[in-house]
Amino acid sequence: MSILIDEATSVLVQGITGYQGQFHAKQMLAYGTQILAGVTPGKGGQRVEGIPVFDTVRAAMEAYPIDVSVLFTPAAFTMDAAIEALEAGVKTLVIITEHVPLHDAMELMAYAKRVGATIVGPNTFGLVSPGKCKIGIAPNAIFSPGEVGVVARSGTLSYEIVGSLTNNGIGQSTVVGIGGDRVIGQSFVDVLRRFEKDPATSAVVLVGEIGGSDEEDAALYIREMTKPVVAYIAGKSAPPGKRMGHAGAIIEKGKGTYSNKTAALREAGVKVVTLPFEVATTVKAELSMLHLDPFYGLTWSMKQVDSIE
Amino acid sequence: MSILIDEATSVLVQGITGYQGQFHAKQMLAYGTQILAGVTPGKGGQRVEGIPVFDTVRAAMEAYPIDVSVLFTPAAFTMDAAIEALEAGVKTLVIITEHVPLHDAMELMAYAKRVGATIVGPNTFGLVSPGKCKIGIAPNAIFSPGEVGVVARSGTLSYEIVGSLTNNGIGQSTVVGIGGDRVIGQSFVDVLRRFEKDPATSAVVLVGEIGGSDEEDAALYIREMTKPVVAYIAGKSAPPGKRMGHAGAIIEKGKGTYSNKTAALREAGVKVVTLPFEVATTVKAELSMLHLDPFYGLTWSMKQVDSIE
Amino acid sequence: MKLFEYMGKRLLADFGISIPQGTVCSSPYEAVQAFLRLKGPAVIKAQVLSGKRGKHGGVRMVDNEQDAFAAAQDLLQAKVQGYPVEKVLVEEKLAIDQEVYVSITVNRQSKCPVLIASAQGGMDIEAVPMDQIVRQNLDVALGLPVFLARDITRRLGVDPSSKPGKALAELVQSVYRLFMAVDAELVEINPAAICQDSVYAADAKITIDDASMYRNTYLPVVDEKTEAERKANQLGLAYVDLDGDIGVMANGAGITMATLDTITYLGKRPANFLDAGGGAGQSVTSQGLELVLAKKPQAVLVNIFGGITRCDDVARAITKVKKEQNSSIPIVVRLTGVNQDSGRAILAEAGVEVFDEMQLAAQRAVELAN
Amino acid sequence: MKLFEYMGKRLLADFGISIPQGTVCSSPYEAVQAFLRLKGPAVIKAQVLSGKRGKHGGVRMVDNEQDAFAAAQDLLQAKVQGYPVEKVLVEEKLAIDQEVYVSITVNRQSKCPVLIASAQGGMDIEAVPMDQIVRQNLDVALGLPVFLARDITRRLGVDPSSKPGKALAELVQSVYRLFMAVDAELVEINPAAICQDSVYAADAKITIDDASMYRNTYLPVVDEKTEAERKANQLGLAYVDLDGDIGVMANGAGITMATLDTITYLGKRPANFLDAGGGAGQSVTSQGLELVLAKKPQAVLVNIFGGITRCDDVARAITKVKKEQNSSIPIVVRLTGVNQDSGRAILAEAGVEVFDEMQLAAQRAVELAN
Repeated sequence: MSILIDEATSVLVQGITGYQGQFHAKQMLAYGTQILAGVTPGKGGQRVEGIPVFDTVRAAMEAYPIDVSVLFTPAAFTMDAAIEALEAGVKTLVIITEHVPLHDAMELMAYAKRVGATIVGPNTFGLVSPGKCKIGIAPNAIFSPGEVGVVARSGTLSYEIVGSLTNNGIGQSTVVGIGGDRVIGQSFVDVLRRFEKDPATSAVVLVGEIGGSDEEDAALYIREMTKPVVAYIAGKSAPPGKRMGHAGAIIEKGKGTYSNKTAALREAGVKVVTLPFEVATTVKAELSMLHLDPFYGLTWSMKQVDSIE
Repeated sequence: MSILIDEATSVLVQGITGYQGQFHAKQMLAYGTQILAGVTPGKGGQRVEGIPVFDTVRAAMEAYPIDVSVLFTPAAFTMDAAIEALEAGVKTLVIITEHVPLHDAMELMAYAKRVGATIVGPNTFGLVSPGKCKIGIAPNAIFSPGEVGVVARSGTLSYEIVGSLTNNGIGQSTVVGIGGDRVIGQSFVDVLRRFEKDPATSAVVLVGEIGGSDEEDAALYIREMTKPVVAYIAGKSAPPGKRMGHAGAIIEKGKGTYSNKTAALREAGVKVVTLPFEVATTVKAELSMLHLDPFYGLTWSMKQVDSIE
Repeated sequence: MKLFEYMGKRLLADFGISIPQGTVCSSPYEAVQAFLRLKGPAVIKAQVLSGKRGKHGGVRMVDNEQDAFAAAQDLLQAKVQGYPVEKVLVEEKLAIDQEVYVSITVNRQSKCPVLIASAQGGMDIEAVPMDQIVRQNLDVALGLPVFLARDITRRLGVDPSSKPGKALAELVQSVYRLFMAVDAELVEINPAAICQDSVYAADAKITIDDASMYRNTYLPVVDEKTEAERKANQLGLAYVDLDGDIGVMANGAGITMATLDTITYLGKRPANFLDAGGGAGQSVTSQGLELVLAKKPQAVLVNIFGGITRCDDVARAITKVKKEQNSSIPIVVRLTGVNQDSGRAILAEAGVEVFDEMQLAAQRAVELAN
Repeated sequence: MKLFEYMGKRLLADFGISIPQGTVCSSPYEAVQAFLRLKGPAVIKAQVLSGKRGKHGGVRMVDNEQDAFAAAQDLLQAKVQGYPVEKVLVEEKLAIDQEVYVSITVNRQSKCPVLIASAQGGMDIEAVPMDQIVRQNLDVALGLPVFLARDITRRLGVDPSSKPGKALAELVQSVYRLFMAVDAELVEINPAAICQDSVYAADAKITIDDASMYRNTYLPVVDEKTEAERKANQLGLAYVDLDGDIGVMANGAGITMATLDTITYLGKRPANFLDAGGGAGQSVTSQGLELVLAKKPQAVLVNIFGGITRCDDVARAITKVKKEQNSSIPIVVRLTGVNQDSGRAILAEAGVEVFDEMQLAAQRAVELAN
């Protein structure tokens, strides 16, 4: 198993005729993702990599059953495209687009909550259930199937860490990029809850960043988790008060700092490592502890019953 | 039993310190309604007819359990007062206020739907479960407890008909004024559904008006109903295209006409009478038919199971 | 409140919708000046609030100075469906490729704004078959997003990626913004005229919710009421002029209509209709009754079921008017409810017939009117 | 984008919020004229984007012409927290009864606007105890209704039925409208000054979401970037000037930060930070590298994990810059991902050290910087 997406997930690509849309549709197909349709207004009837393109999400939904729509739309039109997908009944959106206006993101999340939809992103690399389905822009080669869930804010850093897990023989159940923006659909906690419930996930890697309080919130939830969590927080040596590339990385007072985040996580029993390449060895140690425990599977599934919402 | 309100219903009066609010709070208390609190911004700490007044609905809710709030607020502030009540967690609102802007009503109904609240009105005389609870501005004396449900658009005409039912020895389970405005919370159909499910209601009187299509919608639902319905539609002789006092009575093409409404109702098996004072005799005839039927209670309760949503 | 076409078009223009070049004129001379400024064929349109103006000769095509003068003069002396024409709109004649119908109004059932549109514009929307009408409920929390405007455009048979399609989608969004901004009951553009790459509002019908006027104070005020209706409105009452025999005053729209129904059933026709609403006091009630009497009906039926309204107030108002006017028109009163005993006593003393039951009072009024 | 106080106040005034009478001035002479127009004591405030201006001498009280000139001259030559003062705002000195703090910003956790207010205004909001801070999440579908504005006013200890209470409740609603209208990240009024029956925005901090600037074109543009940051921005890259030894270029904010962390861990300090983002082509990459080199660091570490970015493009960009600049600054490259083999071949041919693992590359860069 895995979380959010698997081999049965059928995918729509919004903005499929754009440069990014085309390129990544091809990459996703190569990974084995079931892309059934694409949408670009005014380009209905075309094909991209053999995928039929529709003018509207509704038209695509009438032709194909769609589980997830992934958006490669221009920032200014992304809210509209997302609302269109939700209105048409898509229940999960993965918004790759960066620079989506903050107010659009707020309105979108409020609307998604109303209709009970799940949004990953915006400004995310997407998510991957290795060997089953990849949605987004992560490089195909770095993933391997396994028992470690990965949840991360930023893209390239996640590739680094996932690549190093794979190179160390540690496979992943699902890798989720929650996105680098201030207002995002799935928080660390949302994804951790899913990993906690997922029988195929034994341990979790959390890749955080300075800024915001999402890591602190995660620490609170992790106290209740039964599965081990290993974390790396980027930005220990970032200068205070400067913007570091994307908006999520503004250093804030109190909660946003490196020391606050790592302290909160450590208090929650998380193994916090100092450098990215320490993640793989630490996870390896955690996993070997788990698998030495003769009651591991049993204990875990008993505990799990309590932790399911 | 009864619908929407009964002897256990606890009531809040918004706008209690105004002329109408004070007068009708007194009348409702005299009827036996459990008015626990009132709200007028800036008048917190006062008492009206012994009822404690609060500045905010939240403060009132913290002091008392409130089931229903009835609004005697100025039209321009009614949406705000209604949203305040919904936000504070009141689940049923009765909006007496007339001249509430149409767009306010639309926004309010959209919000009420989101939070799962019930709104009666605006521009209603309220509702009465005789002998148990009266909410609104109907005269106390005209009601008597019984088995006939009444649902009506306009106030005085309903008093006329209810008074004539009472004078003819026919009591009422609940009398509901849905309100004369174009956008209202409870439609005829909404109230008819409740009467259909209410074991204490044997027959229903529907008092309609020309304009709109609420009576036609009701006719569609009545086809599924097991209980007899008697209807009077006001406005047979109203001149076309003129406004008759309140906005709900604009004569519209097709559906809004007297002949269309009465035809639709008759096709659905409704006994449609021509003049208001014919309602009581027709209801009497229907009730005596019901009670002569030896299988009445049985048949009805068997049918009811199917009709519950 | 309905707005005249020229007022509606100004609002449309404020919200970014293209309108034909034109001038509103009150005299034939102004109309000629306006025509000459257009430098081409023009349309002169009577500014009246009723619909179906075209079918009633309210729209004229002109292509020279003389015709413009004559058409304007003619229209400004005419009545269209009973309404006198006080202004005409002199507009450029558009070179129209296609006419569509676009409107937003309130869907009472769904409790939300509804867009109604059709590729068959310019004609009576009620005559268009239902399957050729686009109906789209709108969510006030969501507005009218671009994708929906494009979809509506597509359903109207216009490619939303074409230039006129983009213009039409923008018009649809602007109509929604206007509808929301001015508390409209109706914004109707019939036709929206597609002219090459642009879309123009070639006509405009806008109705504003009267209950919202307190917060739309910047809008022009259009008064379409008769003198009596206006007086009644100032009193907070609703009055409608009819052309029958018996004047009717009651409290509540429903019961007033039921009273008309009863009179009609009994073979007479109502002369007018005064809804005194709930809670009218003595002074307002007597002024209302004066309005009803002013029509010189053969009899007057006052039907009061007192709830908020107090019966003694009503009785005092009636006797006061009867005394002051010393009119020979018989007044029959049905009076029941709060303070009914003292009210009936007051009327009995003044020699006014009073009944408990509505149908009896109606029968008596009909008898007296014969 | 942060707005200067005087710009923020203009926006507040556009949304109906009272602001003190005042003039923004670029010279001491203008400041004196502005002072004289006020006909009373004035406050002269340095217009800078940093906070805590008061504590750093950026605010002066003056009550005569000479002091006004001196204060303005002094401020216009000063730097406040490193920012040169280009303008001062000369304002009437308010007779303040109470200072409150009012702001709206974005609640990341709840994904909605949040109002933060305190009866203790005028000071550093971070120093106010949590139990004296009013926090209210706002529902974008609902806005900030009157009852909520009144409630917030009450929670600030001001009677919402009093005149200043009504003014404060209106201010709160106006702040929300402004926040929504201009795509703000932050609208902060500290203090909102209660002066008898009115409430004035005595200061204004407004930050606009950069991603929304395409639709807020009517707003003034404030550029708070250094020359290098501006150049990087024009290239679509993010650059931050630091003051260490090793220049860093990587693709992605997270990995760039991780690269800094690694260098710091290994005992060196980063000289700057260039986030080349995803998908930068050869030309942009080479211009980015030039920015990193311009700081003359002891070594440069380029850390590329190619996903959208193609390794051969990066390699070509590096060799091009190396050839053109003929610089002696050693460049160490970590290159992995799409087209890594051809990329590494290109670098090897040009004599650039290239690694597969990030930590090895970082170690080598640290060695070379010694």
